Amino acid sequence: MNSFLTLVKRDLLLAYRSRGEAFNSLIFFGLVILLFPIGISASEKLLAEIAPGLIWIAALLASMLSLDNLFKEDFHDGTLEQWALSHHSLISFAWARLLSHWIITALPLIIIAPMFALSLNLPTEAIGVLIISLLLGTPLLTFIGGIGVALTTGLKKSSMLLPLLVLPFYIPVLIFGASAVDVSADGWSAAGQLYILAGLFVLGITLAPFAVATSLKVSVSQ
Amino acid sequence: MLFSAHQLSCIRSHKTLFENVSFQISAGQLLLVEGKNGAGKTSLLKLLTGLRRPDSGEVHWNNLNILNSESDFRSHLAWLGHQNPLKEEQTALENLILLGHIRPRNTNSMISALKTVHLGHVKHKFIKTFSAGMKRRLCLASLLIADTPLWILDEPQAALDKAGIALFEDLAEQHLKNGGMIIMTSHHSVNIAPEYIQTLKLGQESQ
Amino acid sequence: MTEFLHMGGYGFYVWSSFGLTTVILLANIIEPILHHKNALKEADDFYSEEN
Amino acid sequence: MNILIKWYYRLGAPLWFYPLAGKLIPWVAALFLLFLIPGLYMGLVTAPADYQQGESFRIMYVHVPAAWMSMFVYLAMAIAAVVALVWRVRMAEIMIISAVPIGASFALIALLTGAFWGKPMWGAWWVWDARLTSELILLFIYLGILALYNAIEDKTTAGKAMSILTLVGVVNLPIIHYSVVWWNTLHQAATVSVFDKPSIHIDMLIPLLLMATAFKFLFLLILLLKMRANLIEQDVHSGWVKKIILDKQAEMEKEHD
Repeated sequence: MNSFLTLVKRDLLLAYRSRGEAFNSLIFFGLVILLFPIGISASEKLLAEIAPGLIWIAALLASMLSLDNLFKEDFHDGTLEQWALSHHSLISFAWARLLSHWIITALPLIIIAPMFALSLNLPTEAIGVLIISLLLGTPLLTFIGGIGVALTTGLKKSSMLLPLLVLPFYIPVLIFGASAVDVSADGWSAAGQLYILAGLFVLGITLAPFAVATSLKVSVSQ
Repeated sequence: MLFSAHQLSCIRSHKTLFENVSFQISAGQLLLVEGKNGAGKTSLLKLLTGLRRPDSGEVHWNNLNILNSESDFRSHLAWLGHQNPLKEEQTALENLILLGHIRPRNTNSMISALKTVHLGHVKHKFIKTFSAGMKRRLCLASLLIADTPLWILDEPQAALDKAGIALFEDLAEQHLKNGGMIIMTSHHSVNIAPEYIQTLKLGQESQ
Repeated sequence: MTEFLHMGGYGFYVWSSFGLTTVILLANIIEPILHHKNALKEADDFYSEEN
Repeated sequence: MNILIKWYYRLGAPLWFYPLAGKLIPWVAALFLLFLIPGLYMGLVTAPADYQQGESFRIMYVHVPAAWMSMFVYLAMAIAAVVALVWRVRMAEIMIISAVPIGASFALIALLTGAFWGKPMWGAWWVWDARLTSELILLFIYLGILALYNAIEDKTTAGKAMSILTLVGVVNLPIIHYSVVWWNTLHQAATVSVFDKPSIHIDMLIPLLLMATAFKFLFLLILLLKMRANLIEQDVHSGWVKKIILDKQAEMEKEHD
């Protein structure tokens, strides 16, 4: 267990030391949101209507793009091989990496999201539900995405493969996440959507690490 | 303690790298794997560590296949590949602590391990300031703090200067004396007492 | 016969659907046959130049 | 003893499977036609026109079997993935990669015929109907599996990675389907979707079942063809291909002289 904690501590320390990297997903998140009012139209009514879906799609894209280097560095410098051959199971390594990656990239995003929501004049009562839905949804995105990353880590050329593998599995999370915020923006209770999201969350974080560990073993054996 | 391989073969993208490779080593012995580049030395080591399944044949640790979990092979193994599993943004000590978590620890302290590989004076420096030789020596230090009888090393002497190679040879000899086992690949000879050494040739002759 | 082709006014849609299906499924039959043929040819070249 | 079995699975299977598949192919093709011809005839000619949709409902005889097959092929692939990962049977991996193109084609047919069926009935080429949307997502999952397999050079690793992705897919498919159905009810009043099978009169049902069985034999036919091709292509250097090629060459010489 403490090797799990040391790993997480080490990852956070590394992220702290190279701070720039963690901000990239934040900047990307802001940029994507900036595009919509410019691209579509800045009329308040329309923006308020698309705001829930838009914030969720921006968070989904930011999380997916930041996934790419989740295992790549460990694969190339041999750390992955070491952990694959350690007497600890690879699942605890996968868990630690996914958790620290979520803390580094998704947590700051959730903290910033309300500010962007206001800029899209999302009704303020929906902000609370937005944060809860992101708190439940983004770990799910990271864990499911982790499976795709583990499968493609061994590839020489970094291709567009990851989004292709992972986006179909993001769809249920997007459906319930976006509609939770959308429904609460109209003043209805979003409990139903959040419960389902919580259900998916539990299913995701329990099953995904097994798939990630198995996929890492396959990538390491290349 | 017995580590043995039986009729191993490995096929990489349609090419048979090697076939029916068999050997056996026990406590206090070193197996030197020699062969030209591309003869499949690293692939053989991947089979021996269990990172990759052999296309045919089996690897046994105390007569149990290393791939099934009863053999608990991994808690007796220390592996060092071509690359140095170190993070540039960390200090030598931090890296060693991390590497210490991967394998069962023995009683040697980290500081003494760093001193034996002459890195005691730079333990709080970031790795990115280290030379390739220093990084390799840090990896050797990680072997010293592990309580694993079997070392499988892929060109451990790479990037080491003459003093580094001499240091490695002392550590290896020490490990063999304490009843350890080493399997390693190398381009040049290892001048340890010959009675410890067994060599395995890989490449065309063994076909 | 023309009545049959006309399909009560929906001829275009019905025959396009059946046509597309046939084209895609035929492609799925022919492609493996060609794939098999030149795989055999390559194996043949490999073994004939070897011995 | 189990080492022998393992050997048999690993190496013996292609030597035994390849000629057997060769012999089966003509029979499977015959069975496919046996069901296709009456199915088509009854579907297009004898089945009474639907009182509501008129003749355009006949598109159902391709759309529905194709949609069923796109799921059936994926389930077959998922079973093969379990066999490939748990018992390490390489033949199962060859089966998966041979089945992916057909599965994707069935999903594509279901989407296209769905559009052609929706246009006269619904007035729009594409309808965000729950079934069509899940079919579209299924098509993307098929393409993802194909892309992953082709991206990895070493075919044994590619096979393993693909099996894992197939299993991840089969776990997610019901979740995706039901969340899309739920999402659909959110956006559209629950009108009768054009793709609900109209009240099935017996004369309409028989051709549908005939076509569905015909498509299953077609899947088996294409699978056998594709597996034989992949086996030869991947095992070019192994002993059993050499034997087959040399036997062929020997035969050809016998015919010449």
